[in-house]
Amino acid sequence: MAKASKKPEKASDSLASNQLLEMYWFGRLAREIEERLVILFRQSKVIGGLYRSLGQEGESVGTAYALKKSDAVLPLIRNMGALMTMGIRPREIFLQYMAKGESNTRGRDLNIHIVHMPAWTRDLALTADQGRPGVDHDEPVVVGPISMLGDSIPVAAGIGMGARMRGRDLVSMAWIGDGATSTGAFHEGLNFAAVQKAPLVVVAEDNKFAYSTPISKQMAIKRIDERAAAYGIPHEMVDGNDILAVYDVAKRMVDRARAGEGASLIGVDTMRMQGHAQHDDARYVPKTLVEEWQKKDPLTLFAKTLMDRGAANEKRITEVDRMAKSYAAEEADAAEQSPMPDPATVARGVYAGDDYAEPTLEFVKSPFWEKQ
Amino acid sequence: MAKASKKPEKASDSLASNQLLEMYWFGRLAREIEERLVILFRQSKVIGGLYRSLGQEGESVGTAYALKKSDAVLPLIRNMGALMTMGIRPREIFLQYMAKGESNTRGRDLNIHIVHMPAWTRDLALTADQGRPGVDHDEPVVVGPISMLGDSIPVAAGIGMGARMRGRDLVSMAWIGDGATSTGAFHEGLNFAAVQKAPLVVVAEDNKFAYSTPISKQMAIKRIDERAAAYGIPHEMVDGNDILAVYDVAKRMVDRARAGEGASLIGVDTMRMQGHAQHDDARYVPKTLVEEWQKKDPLTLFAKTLMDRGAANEKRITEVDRMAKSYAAEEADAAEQSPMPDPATVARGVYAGDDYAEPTLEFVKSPFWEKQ
Amino acid sequence: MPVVTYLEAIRQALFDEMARDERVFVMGEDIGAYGGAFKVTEGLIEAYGDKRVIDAPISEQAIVGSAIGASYMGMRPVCEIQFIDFIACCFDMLTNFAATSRYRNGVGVPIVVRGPCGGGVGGGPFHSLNPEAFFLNTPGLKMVEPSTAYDAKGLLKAAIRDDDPVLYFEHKFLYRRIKDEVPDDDYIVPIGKAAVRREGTDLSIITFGAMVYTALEAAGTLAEQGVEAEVIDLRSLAPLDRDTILDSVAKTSRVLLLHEATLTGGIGGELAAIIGEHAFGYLDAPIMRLASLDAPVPYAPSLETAFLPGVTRVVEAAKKLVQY
Amino acid sequence: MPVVTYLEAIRQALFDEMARDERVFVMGEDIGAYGGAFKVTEGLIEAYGDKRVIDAPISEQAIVGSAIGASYMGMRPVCEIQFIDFIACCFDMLTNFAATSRYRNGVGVPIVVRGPCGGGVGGGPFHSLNPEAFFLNTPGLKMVEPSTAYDAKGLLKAAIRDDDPVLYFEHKFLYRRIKDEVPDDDYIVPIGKAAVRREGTDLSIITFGAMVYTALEAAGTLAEQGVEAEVIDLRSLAPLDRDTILDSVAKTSRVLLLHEATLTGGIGGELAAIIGEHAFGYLDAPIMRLASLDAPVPYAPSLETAFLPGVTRVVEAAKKLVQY
Ligand SMILES: Cc1ncc(C[n+]2csc(CCOP(=O)(O)OP(=O)(O)O)c2C)c(N)n1
Ligand SMILES: Cc1ncc(C[n+]2csc(CCOP(=O)(O)OP(=O)(O)O)c2C)c(N)n1
Ligand SMILES: [Mg+2]
Ligand SMILES: [Mg+2]
Repeated sequence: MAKASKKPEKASDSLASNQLLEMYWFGRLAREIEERLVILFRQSKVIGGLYRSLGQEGESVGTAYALKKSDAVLPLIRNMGALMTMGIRPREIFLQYMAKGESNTRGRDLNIHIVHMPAWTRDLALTADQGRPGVDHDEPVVVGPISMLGDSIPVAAGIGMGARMRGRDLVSMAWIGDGATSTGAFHEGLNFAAVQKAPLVVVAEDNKFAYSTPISKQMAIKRIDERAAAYGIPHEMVDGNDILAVYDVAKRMVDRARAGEGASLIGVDTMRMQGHAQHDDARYVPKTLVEEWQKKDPLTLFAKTLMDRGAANEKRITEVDRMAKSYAAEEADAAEQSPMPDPATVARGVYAGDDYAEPTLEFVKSPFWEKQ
Repeated sequence: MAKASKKPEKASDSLASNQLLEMYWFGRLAREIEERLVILFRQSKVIGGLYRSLGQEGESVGTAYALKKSDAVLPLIRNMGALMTMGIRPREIFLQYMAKGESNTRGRDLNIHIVHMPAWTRDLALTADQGRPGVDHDEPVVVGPISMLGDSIPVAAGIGMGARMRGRDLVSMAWIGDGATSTGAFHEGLNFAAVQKAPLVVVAEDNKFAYSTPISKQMAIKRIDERAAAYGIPHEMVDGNDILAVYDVAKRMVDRARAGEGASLIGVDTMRMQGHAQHDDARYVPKTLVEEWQKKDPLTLFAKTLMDRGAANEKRITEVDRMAKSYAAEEADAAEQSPMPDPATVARGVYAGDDYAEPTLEFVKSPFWEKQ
Repeated sequence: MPVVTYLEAIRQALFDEMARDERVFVMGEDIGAYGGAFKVTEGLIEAYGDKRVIDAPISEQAIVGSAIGASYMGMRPVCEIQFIDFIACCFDMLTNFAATSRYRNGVGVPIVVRGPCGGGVGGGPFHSLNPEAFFLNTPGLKMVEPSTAYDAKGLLKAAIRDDDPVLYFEHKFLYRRIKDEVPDDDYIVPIGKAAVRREGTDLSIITFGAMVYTALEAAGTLAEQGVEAEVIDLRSLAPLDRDTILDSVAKTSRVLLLHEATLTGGIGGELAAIIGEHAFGYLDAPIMRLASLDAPVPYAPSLETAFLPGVTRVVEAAKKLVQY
Repeated sequence: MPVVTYLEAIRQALFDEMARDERVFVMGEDIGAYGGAFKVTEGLIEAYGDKRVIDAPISEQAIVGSAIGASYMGMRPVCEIQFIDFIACCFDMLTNFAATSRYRNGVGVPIVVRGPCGGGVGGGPFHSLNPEAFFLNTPGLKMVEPSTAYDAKGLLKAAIRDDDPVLYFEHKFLYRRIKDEVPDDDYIVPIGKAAVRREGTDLSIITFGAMVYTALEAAGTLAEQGVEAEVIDLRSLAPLDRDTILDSVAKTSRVLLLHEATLTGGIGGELAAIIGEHAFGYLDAPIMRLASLDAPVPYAPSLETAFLPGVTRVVEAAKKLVQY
């Protein structure tokens, strides 16, 4: 075989400057939101624990950016970047973390259980005879997760299958930690998705730990993407802190899902840069490992890429950083003003017919967004 | 690399004639027991459904024969051959199928849920300070399964781990159908066994169907042994109807488990030669598939091997067949005489302290058995 | 009106609802070409194709989990659990994901999970379960169990049209033993309404499922001895029909709670609590419970008969009650 | 006697039993070097090594399933479920495999499955559960829930030595809030025995877990108003201590059942049924139940407070009861 004379084309090569900047914005915004949450946490304004995605923002953005805005996502506790990428408004995050009555779960669900169902899903549910709805809605489905790890995978498969049955052009993307791949639900869900050729992309995050448990006590494989070898679906491993590399793999997987070629899994190699949550000092993590990964901060690396590609200069990046910080602060402040849920509503809405409050629907576009 | 000048040594090459004959006996006995069960079933003497292993006797015998008699087995509904190989007395099978009071489950558990715990397991359970028991008991552990498929895998892993903690030389072997590998319990159990390097061998039986569901609707992999690729353990595929080939793979896997090298999985390629159970006419099975596999009957093939290897001539084989048939008949007749369980006992023995009846313990050796 | 079996009535409901609403689809093990272990889905795949009749791997968590996902996309999945005992394998998915979604998110989960329950057919410990009490302490779920063919059809249609997750238990003992008049025309039996199967003045036997027939037989025997038992068929286990229950107690002042699941922790407790709190003034005797013995369901017919609450025990209990 | 926290008492029981019996080992997520999410197993791995303190993958089915297997080999496994809510993920393994083994086979399953239950700490719908009613209808299981440090230690030791599977629920609200005298010497609190926490003559408040303190506080308030409430701490939920319960009812003739799990389908039903059937003649008022509202456990403190049965509601209910 003759050697290939030119490098294979990468999807990321054709990303425009505003798109690159937008990706950076999503990642930076995710980080700034979490920084703000830390402050609120210290002020005891966050209800419950605070789980951060520090150091993992890159993979969240890179994977989600491969989706259309009308696709479905099932994020877990370290996917703030994906939430930003899909257009969740920071205010909703802060409302939710402070268990406010105006949050989409109306203060009922755990802080990180962000949900956002666009109006069209409600239409689907309500109208029996409406025929197939169009596909021109530019609003993603953000499924509210539950704490039981792994359960989101069968649900994600069903989202893909259900959307296909409804004739919608939709890909479903679910993130899952290394630890959560050990659950039975993960296995059953991904196997079923594989057999059904569901339009599903699973992103399995090897961030070296599940709470305190190192990956070596979680699985005897070395590459997390091999979890997918049991299902006969494509799987690839990628450097999770290289946003464009992540995007390239994700784009391939998303495109094939959209083309009806079925489910796949992306293994990302990354690192959880703090403890499991704020209460965890991560004593069990070897110092050298943290130091090694500190050099690979996804946002720092991506800023450099932006400059190398001439998408932004240092000044512009500093500006964006500042924008993100102040946007996060504003949104947090606004959220703080929101009232706590009314105790009188506590037992309402358990069953249909008693839905006293529709969630607020509000997706946002990035300041770098142009019809692409 | 120079080509290997001689064939690799196979464990089966050193099996003595009486051992080969013994293996044949176990397989034939399994079949004859089931033939007898069909008669009893038609006479409405079997309680519930009748699930047969017709055509799969070979893999059951070949795998179980690689164990020591003191090892542990977790058979499912198509492992009559394994039960015979481990020394379960046919009478116990018949007692159980007819839900007799003298069966080891005292008529309480489903007909195919054969259990047999030797006295030493009871000693282990009862005496706190006895120190480590010896390993010279020549009695296997036969774990009574439950119907929920997959659940036996975590239990099998725990058997291996527990025995190791007790300082016992024990390998645990569990059989599982293609369909049952889709369960969450299978995944969780085998993953944990892999991480723990438990002395476990899982035999995954691709018999082409799970009830009516073809394997193509069960999994998107082509080779069932790839289920194990997600766990980082050795796995091999073998022709399940070639008893000695099965034995060879099993011996390797059992030996490495015993040597502390951990869990593994054997995929067997075989065929369920009747419906899921007697009520199922298997209309959904393509005729050609059945015809193809009819030519590969494991017992017929093995009889030929016996003759080729000079372990037996045709006359001897016919004699053994007759022995098996009449032994099965005698044991069935004896079991029929046994009384049904006493209704007065129905609510007893749910908790400790009310164990009104110890199971009867009675392992048997094959007529071809010599201290090997 | 045509007379059909309980099983056929369930099948009709599936056919009808799939015809009525293209969002309805069914999923489960061996439900396609094979028509299901009990043939409840027979013919469905021929009529609606394998996109709406999905043979699933042996993965109860995946079946229910993917149904939840599909329902989020506006579908109306009906999941078959081959034997309801295996619902234990997706207990988490049902109680944690499906049951709480609306409360947490305002996003309903209109799925139905159905399967054969109950004993009396030599099914042994893992093919005879009556699991209602497992789910009774989880707000957000509904549960029904029909005893007649009419109700089997009407309740399944109601369950499919319901906007919340409904567990639909069909008693396998009744599948082919029970036959009654079932309209071809569309109708539903509303969830949450009990039925009075026999009127009486001396005591109320409150029950459901196959035990309705045990109760009716016992009531017949009792009538010969001058005792008039009212028999209430709950049909809906969550929510319970308090009005019908309390009205009956107000009338008879004596209550026998009868269920096939084992006694301790069974649904009888909930009924006893409701009646004890809200009809205390009417009670002339202790509320009695009769149920299967506190043990796994045994396999041998001799044992199972002793295990289940049979007619004789119902008659005895009723007589004790009226003599109190 | 040393005064230790509820949490420390649990830790001591684990240390002691592992020292006492080499067959005891512990298994769970993050229980080794990290010492468990709540630090209950802190120091265990240093003392007993990683062969007896096993960090497991996120696999509740594997944890409980392998514990069953190890118990068959004579071991005495103690499984930690990081939050008891996740016990839903191994519901099948517990109810079908562990609970039935002895009955089916004569082979006992001496395992303990323990974990933090309960609300009041802002844990939301999946970190606040009280799952006792899920398991109450499964013969073969035992269940305990201590309310004091003394009982926490004594019941865990009893559970580990028990020859049957025991679910041990530890209320996370009590972990560091409750302290009392706990002997260093070996002792057990037998499974199946309730405790009278306060004597009274006017009504019996029957409860357990963190609600014992709610009941005691309410009893204090009631006493100021001239109402003497007896407070029964069940401690053992399966089996229930009928004698202590019925003795108290015989004395007070009025019953308030109080639990933290939601009302419908909760353990209060079983208690109401037992009392309603066996102490009917003693009752001067309807048996009342008080419990959390029928909804998932909400996250926001304002909601959770409204959701849980607090002291005010107990006092009100008690007064209604004595005025009946
Ligand atoms: C079924 C289940 N068991 C246990 C837990 C408790 N738990 C919450 S997060 C966590 C660790 C998750 O690790 P991983 O999946 O690797 O994700 P990461 O936190 O590293 O992103 C555990 C054990 C849970 N949420 N669900
Ligand atoms: C968890 C669970 N779901 C469903 C069933 C019902 N069931 C019993 S046997 C069977 C098919 C098993 O197929 P496979 O595992 O391939 O084994 P085979 O019968 O082919 O040997 C099914 C679906 C079950 N026993 N357990
Ligand atoms: Mg991780
Ligand atoms: Mg099979």
